[in-house]
Amino acid sequence: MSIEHLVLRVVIKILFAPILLFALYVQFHGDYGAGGGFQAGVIFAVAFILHALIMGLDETKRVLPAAALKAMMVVGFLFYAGTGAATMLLGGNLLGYDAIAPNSDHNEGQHYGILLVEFGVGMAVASTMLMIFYQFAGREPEIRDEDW
Amino acid sequence: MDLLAFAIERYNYWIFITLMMMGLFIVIARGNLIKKMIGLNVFQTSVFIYYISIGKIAGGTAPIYLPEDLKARMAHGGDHAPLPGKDAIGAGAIRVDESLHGGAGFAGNDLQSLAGKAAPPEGAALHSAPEGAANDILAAPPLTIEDHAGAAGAAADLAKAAAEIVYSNPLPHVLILTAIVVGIATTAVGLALIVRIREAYGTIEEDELEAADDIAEFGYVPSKRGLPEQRAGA
Amino acid sequence: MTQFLAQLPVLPIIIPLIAAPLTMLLPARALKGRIPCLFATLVSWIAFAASAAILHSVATAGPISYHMGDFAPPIGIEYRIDLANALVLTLVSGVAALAFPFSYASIRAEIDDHQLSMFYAMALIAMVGLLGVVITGDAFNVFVFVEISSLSTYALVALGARRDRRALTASFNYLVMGTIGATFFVIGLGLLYQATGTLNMADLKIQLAGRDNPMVEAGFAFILVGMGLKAAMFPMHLWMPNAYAHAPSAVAVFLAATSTKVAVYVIIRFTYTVIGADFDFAGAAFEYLIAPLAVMGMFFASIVAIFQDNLKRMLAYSSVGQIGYMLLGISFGTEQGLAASLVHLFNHGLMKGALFMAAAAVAFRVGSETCDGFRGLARRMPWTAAAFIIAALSLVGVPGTIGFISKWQLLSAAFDSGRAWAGFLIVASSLLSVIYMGRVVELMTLAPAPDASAAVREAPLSMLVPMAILVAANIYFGLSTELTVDLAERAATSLMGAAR
Amino acid sequence: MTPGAETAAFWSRLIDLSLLTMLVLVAYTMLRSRHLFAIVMLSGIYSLLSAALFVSLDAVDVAFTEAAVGAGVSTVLMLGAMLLTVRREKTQRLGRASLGIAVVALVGAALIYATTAMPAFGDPAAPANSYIGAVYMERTAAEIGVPNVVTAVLASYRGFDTLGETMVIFTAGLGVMLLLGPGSGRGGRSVKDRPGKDEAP
Repeated sequence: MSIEHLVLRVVIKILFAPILLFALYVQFHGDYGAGGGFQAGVIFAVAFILHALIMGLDETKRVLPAAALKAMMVVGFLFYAGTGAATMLLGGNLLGYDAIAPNSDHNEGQHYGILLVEFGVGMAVASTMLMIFYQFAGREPEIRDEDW
Repeated sequence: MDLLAFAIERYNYWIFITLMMMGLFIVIARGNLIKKMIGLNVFQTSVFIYYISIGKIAGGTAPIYLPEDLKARMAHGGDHAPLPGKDAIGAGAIRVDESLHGGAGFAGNDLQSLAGKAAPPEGAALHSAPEGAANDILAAPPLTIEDHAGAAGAAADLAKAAAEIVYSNPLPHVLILTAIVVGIATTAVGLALIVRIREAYGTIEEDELEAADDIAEFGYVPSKRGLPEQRAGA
Repeated sequence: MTQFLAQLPVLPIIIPLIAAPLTMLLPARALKGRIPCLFATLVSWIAFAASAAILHSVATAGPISYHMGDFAPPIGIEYRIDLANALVLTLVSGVAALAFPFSYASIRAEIDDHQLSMFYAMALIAMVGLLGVVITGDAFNVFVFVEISSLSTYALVALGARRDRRALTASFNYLVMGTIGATFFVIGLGLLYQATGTLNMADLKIQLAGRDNPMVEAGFAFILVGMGLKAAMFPMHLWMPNAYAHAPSAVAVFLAATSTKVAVYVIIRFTYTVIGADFDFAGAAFEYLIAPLAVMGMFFASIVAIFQDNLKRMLAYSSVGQIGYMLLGISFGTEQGLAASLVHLFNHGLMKGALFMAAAAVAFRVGSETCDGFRGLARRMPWTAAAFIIAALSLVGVPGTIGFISKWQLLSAAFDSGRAWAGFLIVASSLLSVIYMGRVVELMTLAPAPDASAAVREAPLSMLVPMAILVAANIYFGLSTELTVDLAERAATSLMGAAR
Repeated sequence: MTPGAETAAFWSRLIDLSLLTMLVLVAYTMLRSRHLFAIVMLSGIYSLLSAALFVSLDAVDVAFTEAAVGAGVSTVLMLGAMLLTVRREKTQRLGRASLGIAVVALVGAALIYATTAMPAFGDPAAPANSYIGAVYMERTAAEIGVPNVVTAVLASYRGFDTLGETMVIFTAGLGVMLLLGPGSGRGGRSVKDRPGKDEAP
């Protein structure tokens, strides 16, 4: 293994956790500042994309297999849609979060609703972006020299 | 210099129109499929710039409440009755009376007064009063926040806090967040298609693709649509 | 139960929306791939039942408004359902309810077994996208659901690549044109939003009243062009014939019967509910721009259809012509014309669905999509041939079929609004459809079957039954016009009433 | 307006203008270049510049997203697709440019026509800024209670749009899986409608 790769590998090992932490911060801080589920999802995916670019796709797939991603895509989306359906079952309209805590003075229902929904978005976006990357990266190139 | 003022007020509209047209030109006039996708991106991004320009308010700040402002607003907002336009939980499907004008059935028109400012001259010119039934609703005494906030003094505080800080319009931002997601989704599917096209045809140049399809359909390439090399040779 | 009924308007959307991702997780290869197909069929039937319930409720008790998140419009997103929505909603979900069981046999032959559950998830998403476009009362929400249906459609069309690589280029062209169309639509919405500050359609109407300015005019033009692209309006139709010809057969059935119709519906909705009749430019645009283009489309596309060898492409060109009829009807600017357009929109969905189903059955059994595959079909696959002939007669406009009803409506609307020329053009272009349909029917009945005829069997029941139901609808609604014509007239009256 | 605010407004307009000018330059270079790698990189720069512009226009959430998506994910995907296809654009046949110019001129003219009626840039009394958008700003504190109004509108007031948006991204993922994933096969079968001269029937 060449020395550049070693440097990159060390760097990604150091950076990986902070990037994920930052993603979590963006995820749960979206109510207060810029950011939210979508941005957090993208950052989360970027951490793993970096991992795959440097450690190789197979290594990343060992950490996060494609089948798991597929399930995460579904679960993430269902978190969102399920929150909407739950508010319907609780007596509100679709996505009427007030039904979650109907007697709250401080919009607790809205807070819970937004939290759940943003979590769903984050999960769905992270897994979908990563899945798209897996599909492109897993495709073997058949490039001809004259195309360079 | 009215004309100059007119131009200065609109320069960024004109610039993003230029950007938009460049993107559209790349999509139509360039034959490489990846370049087409990039042209589409430029086109869409320019539309995003247009939307965000709509929502800009001069001297404004990002639509995130400053902490003290939020505190002031929350202090009066905790235990109020529902604001106009806020349904009771679970109103479900509601019948619309069509004898009323189109959409005049809902409380929409109360909201203009809620926007929290008297209509300035330019605004008034644009908001020429609608005719018919809608007019009556506008003429009716508007519901305002004061009706619900309880104490009049509280409302004054609220108005004061709101007057000090100008926030930009959050709605275009939300719309564009959605549009950005749509854009990346389209890009991903488009690029996946390009990869497949390259595998199937060995090229991603539109001319060569059309030629290959023509051969499949007619058995030859119609002369008018010859490839650049062929035209050069002829 | 009351709670359930109160939530009825959102059920045809939210149930498939939740079911679609779940479909993806179903086992694709167990039980010969039946599980995802059965599940999707069940979901589409539920959506159809909910749509029919909505139609019944709207027809008997008046329009419905449903407030997403308990926020009243224009603050929140609204579902506003009147007769026009409900009619198109029922058409889309009804065709889907037939297309899903129909698809089982042909899709298994046309795509890889591994992809079956993903395919059905995608097909449900395409259905939900179209339903969402139709049902909503919020202008930006239209864009979101247009994109859901478009993205899923691009992928579905591209799946035809297993039979013919041209599906890929067709899908890519569709993607580019579709994205340009959607972006034009967004620009138009932006202009309208900038002029009014609202996105709710009914509220846009109120805010726009009496406010005729360049922003509104340009906004309407962009929306018209954007949706015209999606509807394959005449000079912007180039993506469509290839997309329908190379898509998997079952996908073509669903798309041909619904997708362009939904775009036409959006044009109607924006013309009447948002812009309204009090703007001269909207009337002028239809009179001097849309009407000529519609007529050109009627003739150009029909003539091109005559020379097509691929049957699905011929049917697609025929659709371009039929879209011309609908736009022509709208351009009359009368209640009668609008009602005729709505009737034709509904009826054309039924006949094109049946025709594409017959074509799919032939492709499945004979393995050919060219007209040659239809040689002697009346002896080889009599039921399919009979279905095709009835649907073809309907397309031409023979009395006793729905085609006659809608052409009759269009003709009387044309003559009553003093546009005799339009009436004659409609008749003339119908004659062209006699030529291209007649050619295929002649091949089916008179031409001798090729030698290998012994090997060809009739299509399986899973294909024949949905086909028979659609053909029966072609005749039923041709004889009993209560549902279509009466409802369309009432829908047109309320649309025009709201516009005034 | 106080003198200080006026200076601030002047500088903010100047920043907008220079960013927009750079955007035009980048777009023009992209239009001219045939080197796909350079174009993809430029499109990343284009996204970053527009993100900067969004910050200047007070749209921090949008800027964040545009930077992450436009300059990040989109560039990675473009590079990935390029690795699987080609690096250079070829010259195309003539005639397409004239069609492009015609369409672009028509569309551009329609938009310029529309700008004549547009309210001035940054006008707080413009209909767009004084109606629903202002209502959200006014009510979020009491009704939703989160500081970031964009989040409140995104997840609650217009939460259904965001549900649709999540469906869009899910659809894209599913679409890419169908196109490139297991069972998709390589390319597609080439089928001839009629046997051509250049190959056996």
